[in-house]
Amino acid sequence: MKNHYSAFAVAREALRNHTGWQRAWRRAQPKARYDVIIVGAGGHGLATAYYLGKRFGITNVAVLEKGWLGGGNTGRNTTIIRSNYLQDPSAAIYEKSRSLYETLSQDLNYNVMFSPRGVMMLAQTEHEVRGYQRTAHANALQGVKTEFISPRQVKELCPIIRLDGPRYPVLGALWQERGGTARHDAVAWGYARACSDMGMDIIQQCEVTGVRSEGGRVVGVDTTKGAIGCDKLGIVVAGHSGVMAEKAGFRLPIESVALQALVSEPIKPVMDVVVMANTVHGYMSQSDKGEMVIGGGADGYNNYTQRGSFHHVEETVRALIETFPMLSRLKMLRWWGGIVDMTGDRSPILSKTPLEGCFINCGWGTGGFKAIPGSGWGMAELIAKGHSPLTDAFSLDRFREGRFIDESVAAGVAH
Amino acid sequence: MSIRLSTGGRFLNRARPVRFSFNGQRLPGFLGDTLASALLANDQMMVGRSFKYHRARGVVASGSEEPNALVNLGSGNRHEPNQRATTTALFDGLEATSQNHWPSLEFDIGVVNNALMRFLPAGFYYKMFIHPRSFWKHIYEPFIRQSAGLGKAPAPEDQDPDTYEHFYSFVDVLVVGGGVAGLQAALSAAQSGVKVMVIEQSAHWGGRAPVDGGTIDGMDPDAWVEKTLNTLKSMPNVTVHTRLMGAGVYDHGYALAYERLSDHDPDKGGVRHRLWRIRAARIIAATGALERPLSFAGNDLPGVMLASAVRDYVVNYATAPGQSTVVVTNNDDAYRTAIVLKNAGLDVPAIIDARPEGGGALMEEARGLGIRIETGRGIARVRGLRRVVSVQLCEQDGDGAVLEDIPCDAVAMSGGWSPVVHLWSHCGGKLNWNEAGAFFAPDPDRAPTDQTGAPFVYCAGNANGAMDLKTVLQDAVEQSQNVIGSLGCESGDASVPSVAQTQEAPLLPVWLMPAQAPKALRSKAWLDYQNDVKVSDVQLAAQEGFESVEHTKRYTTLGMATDQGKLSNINGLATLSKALGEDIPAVGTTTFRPPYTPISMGAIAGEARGALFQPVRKTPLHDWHEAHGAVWEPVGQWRRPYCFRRDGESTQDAVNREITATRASLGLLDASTLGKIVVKGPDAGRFLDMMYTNMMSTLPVGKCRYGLMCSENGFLSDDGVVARIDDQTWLCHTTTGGADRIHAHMEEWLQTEWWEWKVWTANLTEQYAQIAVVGPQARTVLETLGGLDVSKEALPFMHWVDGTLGGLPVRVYRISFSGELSYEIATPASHGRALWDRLLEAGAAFDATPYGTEALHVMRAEKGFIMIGDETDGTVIPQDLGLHWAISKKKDDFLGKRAQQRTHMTDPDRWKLVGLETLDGSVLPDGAYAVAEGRNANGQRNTEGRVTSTYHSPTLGRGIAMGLVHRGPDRMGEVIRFARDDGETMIEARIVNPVFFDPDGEKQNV
Amino acid sequence: MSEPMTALGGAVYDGVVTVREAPATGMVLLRADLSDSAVQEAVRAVIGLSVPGQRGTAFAGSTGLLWLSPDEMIILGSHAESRARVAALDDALGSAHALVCDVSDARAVFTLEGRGLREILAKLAPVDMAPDRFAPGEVRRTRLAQVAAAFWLRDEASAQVICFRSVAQYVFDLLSDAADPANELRHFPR
Amino acid sequence: MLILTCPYCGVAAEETELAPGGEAHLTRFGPGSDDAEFESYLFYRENPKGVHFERWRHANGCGKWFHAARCTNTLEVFGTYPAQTTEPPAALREAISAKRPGWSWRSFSEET
Repeated sequence: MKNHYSAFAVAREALRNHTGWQRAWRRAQPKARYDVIIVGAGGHGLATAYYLGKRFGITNVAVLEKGWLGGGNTGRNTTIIRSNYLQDPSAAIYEKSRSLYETLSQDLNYNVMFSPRGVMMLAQTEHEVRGYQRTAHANALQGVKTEFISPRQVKELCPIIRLDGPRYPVLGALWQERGGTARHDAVAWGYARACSDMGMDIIQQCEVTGVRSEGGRVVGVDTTKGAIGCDKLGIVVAGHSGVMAEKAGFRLPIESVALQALVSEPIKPVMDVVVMANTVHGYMSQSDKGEMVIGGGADGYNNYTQRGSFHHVEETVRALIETFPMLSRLKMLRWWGGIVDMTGDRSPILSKTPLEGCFINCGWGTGGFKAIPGSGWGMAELIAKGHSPLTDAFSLDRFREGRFIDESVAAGVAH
Repeated sequence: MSIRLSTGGRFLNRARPVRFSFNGQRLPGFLGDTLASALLANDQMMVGRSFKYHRARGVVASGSEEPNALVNLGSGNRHEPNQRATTTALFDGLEATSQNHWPSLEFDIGVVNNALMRFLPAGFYYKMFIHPRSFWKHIYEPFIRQSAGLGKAPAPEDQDPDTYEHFYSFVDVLVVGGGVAGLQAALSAAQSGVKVMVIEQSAHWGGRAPVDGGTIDGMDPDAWVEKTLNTLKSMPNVTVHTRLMGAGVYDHGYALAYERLSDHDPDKGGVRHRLWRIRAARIIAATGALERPLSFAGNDLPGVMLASAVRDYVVNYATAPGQSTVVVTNNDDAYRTAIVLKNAGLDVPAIIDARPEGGGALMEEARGLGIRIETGRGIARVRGLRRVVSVQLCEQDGDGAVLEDIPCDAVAMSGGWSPVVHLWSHCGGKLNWNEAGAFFAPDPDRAPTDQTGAPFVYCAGNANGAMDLKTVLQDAVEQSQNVIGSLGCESGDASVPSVAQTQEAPLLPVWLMPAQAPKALRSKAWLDYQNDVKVSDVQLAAQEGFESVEHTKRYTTLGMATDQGKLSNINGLATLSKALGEDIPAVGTTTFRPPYTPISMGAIAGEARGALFQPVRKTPLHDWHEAHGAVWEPVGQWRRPYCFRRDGESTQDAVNREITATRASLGLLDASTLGKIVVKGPDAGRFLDMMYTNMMSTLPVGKCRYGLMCSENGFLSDDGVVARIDDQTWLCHTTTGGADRIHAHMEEWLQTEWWEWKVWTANLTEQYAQIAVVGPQARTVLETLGGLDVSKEALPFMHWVDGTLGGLPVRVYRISFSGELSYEIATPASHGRALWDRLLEAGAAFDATPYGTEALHVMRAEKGFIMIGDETDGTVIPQDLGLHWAISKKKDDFLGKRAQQRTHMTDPDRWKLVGLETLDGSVLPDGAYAVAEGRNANGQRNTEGRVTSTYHSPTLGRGIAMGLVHRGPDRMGEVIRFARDDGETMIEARIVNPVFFDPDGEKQNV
Repeated sequence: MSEPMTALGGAVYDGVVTVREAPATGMVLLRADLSDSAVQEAVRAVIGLSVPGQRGTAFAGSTGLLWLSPDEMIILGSHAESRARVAALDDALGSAHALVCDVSDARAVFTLEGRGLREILAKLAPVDMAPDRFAPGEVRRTRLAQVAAAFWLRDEASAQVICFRSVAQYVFDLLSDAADPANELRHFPR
Repeated sequence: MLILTCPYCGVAAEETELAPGGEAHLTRFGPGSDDAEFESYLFYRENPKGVHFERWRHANGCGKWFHAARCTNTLEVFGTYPAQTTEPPAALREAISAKRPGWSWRSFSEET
């Protein structure tokens, strides 16, 4: 039995030099077959496995990871959590996700440091004002608690903002009080620990090299650790979905591009909210370590290098300095890139596939972290029951029918 | 105690004493000092507090790898946190304060964390603070954030008074690093004639060589460096720069370099930092190596420093960190420090060498100076509270049993050297583990490659794993020759300078001291000084299954401090690999991310601040608007007047006045921002029939037609009036935002799909100023200007004519977006202001009233005209807006036609455009949704429509709105309910015809 | 007829170089296949200059040709004559597939005078301004900071920069800022 | 930060002068095409980890659209060529075969 985590446990272990701590997740070797195999031990994959066990009692599950768990975009994003989306299907899955984050630390007995410090999206043009007022109206009917606030309220919530920028004065903001951030690695580690505890196998350094099917139905996968059989297969490999889909014999309407982020050197707390400024394409929050965590732009061309182009960083930084003048004398500590899947309408795909028994979860673009619990919740239901109200609208066939879920209509980016 | 020596100091200008302050205390120093050397010279051993346990921290290094000596620099709007004292040049009046403590550096409450250290191991916060739920956000997190965070933020209201700029540079070979390797590499490369740029991050050339001794071509290194530098400076194909750091390497030979022009002299004037964007065919990274600490208990006490740093402070800054310094090492190089100290008249109680047989010639030299040498020994622990008191000697192979207590006030440690491979790694270069030297070095077979697939980064000297002077210079020449060869140039002089140096005995990898150190010692042996990561933390991570180096790094925060693990990465990696029982290369290394050391955000933004943040696009009438109370609205990068406020007027008053005046008599609108694209050619008609949903090829010369453009995905993307100029020429008006987008869209289709078609386009948007003359008196005022017959007969509705008005060349379009009698007059931009002035003059009699975008919007809404961006949002097709009349049935193809045939687009249940009238006459809230019965499968309220435009109409004295409603046109007269943003309060509105005003168009057709 | 107004009324900044907004300049845009001999003939006949090659320019007094792309060229001349020039070119081009427009008012023109002009441009444009890489006679379309622009050197001490009229102030401010004597690099040999 | 040479004006343009335009050599499907063809034309893009053919516009330059053959995994550029063509030039395909034996993209491959 694994350790139960608590202040008491830490104190107890301290007294015996922490010799009693066990592995957070078992070291596992693949079995011959599983009921469900999830490819990809990122947040979405692990959450899917977790809710398969928690909600549907399916625990004969393996999560296969080519590298190390949580090593993809889960560990590379800017950890923003919000659900103030315009379209009903988006609001539904992101709000489900946000509400699961509220109690995730307790559910997993692992402190994921969900910090509902509030997220504000600045309106800096008349068009944005109208867009966010529309979103606020939509959210009210979707059960998502948001409000459109005045510049004065913006300044009270975030004193370091400059309201009267020469170009884009702050005209108001869409405010979600219960949005915030969480510790990204902890989300992956917490789910992994809980999955392992349910008897699931998390197998790292295990790359899937092929998908086995018989009569149009998936029967297993080939991996660098041998062939493994399964009844159902879930592909959850952001950044490499296209490559995996090809192995499974179907195509996806996605392209992979590099998205960048950066952090400043740590400073004492100056900002207790998350601010997104879509007109100038910048967003920022302050981590518990004190770093200003900044999201940059995505390249417009296909790229698998995890290295973006510098000019996106430049554009983001100059925009943020205009909104937060104090940034000018801070120093950038580190910047990095991740590979994200972009779909035709910039909304995700959670869907059955042409291969029976094979399900796909991809296309989260720049906004995947916030959706991890909700995505896992819905994906698990989709795999277990064949459909889920949370995922139905995100099916693959929407592109053929022209039934898009377009979030850009209210305001720019979808981080 | 640490002191300033009376003689020596390569960098000091003793003729230039300066005063500076640290935590309010005024202290002396010299020009040439760094803040770190000056603090040490004033016996300021403790300079800060660590991140997690708030332990006392002193200077440990002498360069950019320094993890401890970070200070708040400057004050007021020039305040800057986290400045590295070791790379901060001293200047007169410098103000610094230490960081991360309260209330003071000496007495810091946060130090309780230190007492609780055993309760706060790696990752403790993942295991605690879970209950009660609300406590994380409100109690635990604020405490953790407050105790973390290092430096003090600049004041929020302060604008940075300094300026920054960028510079583009293109070279054949960029040499990063001005040590002997870099200089030699540059010299051999330059002799082949290629363009070479040499950049050095510090203010001094030569790197370590002048401190470490030996001779080059019979000269001491200083002399050789000066000679070589002079040669380089004399070559026309070479530029050399100091205070310019290679920050990052990107794809296709792009390098970022960070120049600090005035940090060392704030009153110098000019830009503070300059960011260089360098395109280099090849990059030679001669970035040297960094010394590693040794992991023994108490190695984080102030006074415990890198051996090379101690040497630097004595030789370069005539500053002795201690009177009595114990040297501890696993290699020969540290002996140089002992020798330097001894020769400077300082005491060296012992050299503790972990190697059973000790070292070579350098050891003999030290012994010759009478220094006690203990081989096969180590340090069990360093004693002292805030500074070193003594070290406890033990067997390196033992468990730390103390053999002897050796009093001293400083410890110089050396665990060997690691090449600086950051620039090599930034763009994908891979590394090999070097057993003999115990370090990672570049793997030439897995180099970063450029756009041609060729390797473009080469490392030379220490950075390439060449660790002694002789091989450094050999490697520099060799790599330089490789670079020249790869560029296909004649290699010049390949001779290597002759070197005399002392031979060194091999190093012995030592990752823990003593080797069998028990937990009590391991939990006091620091790996990461700033983030407080200890050997025991990494071992705990391994025990808990964090086996990947990335996992361990993130779980323990090893190497994630502001030094990015320059001192801790290899030691941490080795500790992890031992804990896992695997080889170091098997465990791997973490990726290096740019920048090499932190660079200012100001430098990244460059000139783009204030007025230059973004371009503001101005029409030829901008200045007039500015002078007449324009309330600006940003539309893209344009500024358009939202309205013109007169004294005492509210914005709403002004809008109402402008509308009323226009409808009553005469209004003037600056429409210059509207896109104007000319399309000409034998295939132009055919082309426009593809671009627009309606038929443009049949438009008669002299006439205008309103047209719609859709994306290939079917959605309405732009609209505007098209005029047929002549047989082969059309002029297409677009929305303000559409001009550049639509022109690019047209060119895209012409160039990439229909390149056989004979069509030319030109974007003439800025050639013309365009003014809308609107209202019952519009015709009269034009007649007053004279020169053109604008009568109903001569210029009917939806026609255009060329001519002159008031002597100005014009093209007049009789079109209306307001429902009034209206003319849009285009004149060359250089005459725009003149035309505007004449219209105002002639219109004075009719109360000519300039109006802005809001009046424009209200008037078009009163007429039920749609507005791109209001009625459309990228998800709306023309059919939704009842614009079937503008969609040709005759054409078998146009962009978007196929898309509009998809099932969801033809679905009769789509929301469609209608007018909306609140029952109480109030104005519907912008963006409100109409609520239907019930909830969907996700528990969300069902909706049946939404408001797209909503205004108060001064003309009708009530609220009017347009909206998209489920089967709207079939439900005329029906009352539906819109929710306010509380989701509960409802507003009732009747579905009506969207044309609220003058439905028969009597006003515009006069 | 009124006097044509330029965007900035002839603004001037004296720094490392002198930045000056040029008086109203005539510009005629020609879109046609520049390799078509009929087109080349028409241009030679009306303008008296041969169509320059890729990124080339041709000048005779105040008249000049700027190669902008294989099917796009700008003809510089006096502002007053540009409309007449459009008509003349249209005639000369006859049935050739071409578009000729007066764009004299669509752009702003700046001159840079002084030996430091290469480094001024190198601060704003991603272009190798080294003398052996960019010589007088070549016209370069690129961006200056955040806007599209084009420039060419008349000689080592004078350059001309054109940009769209609406961003004239921005470009003037950029050039002036870059020409601040306090920020001189002397990067290029003079 | 890519550099691509514009085949029209000959400038080795850095990325900030260029605008990316997605997959090259698409066949347009208009009215008359079936749902699958049209969906594929609009949304199903090649997304290879390796050799890719794509469109770029020299936006801050001569304004011309051109094509580039590029490796999405190393960012190596095999060549650029004018947009007025429906398939990659044979010479370029051979050059790619020399550097990436066994490459394939849509119907094109080392053999073709």
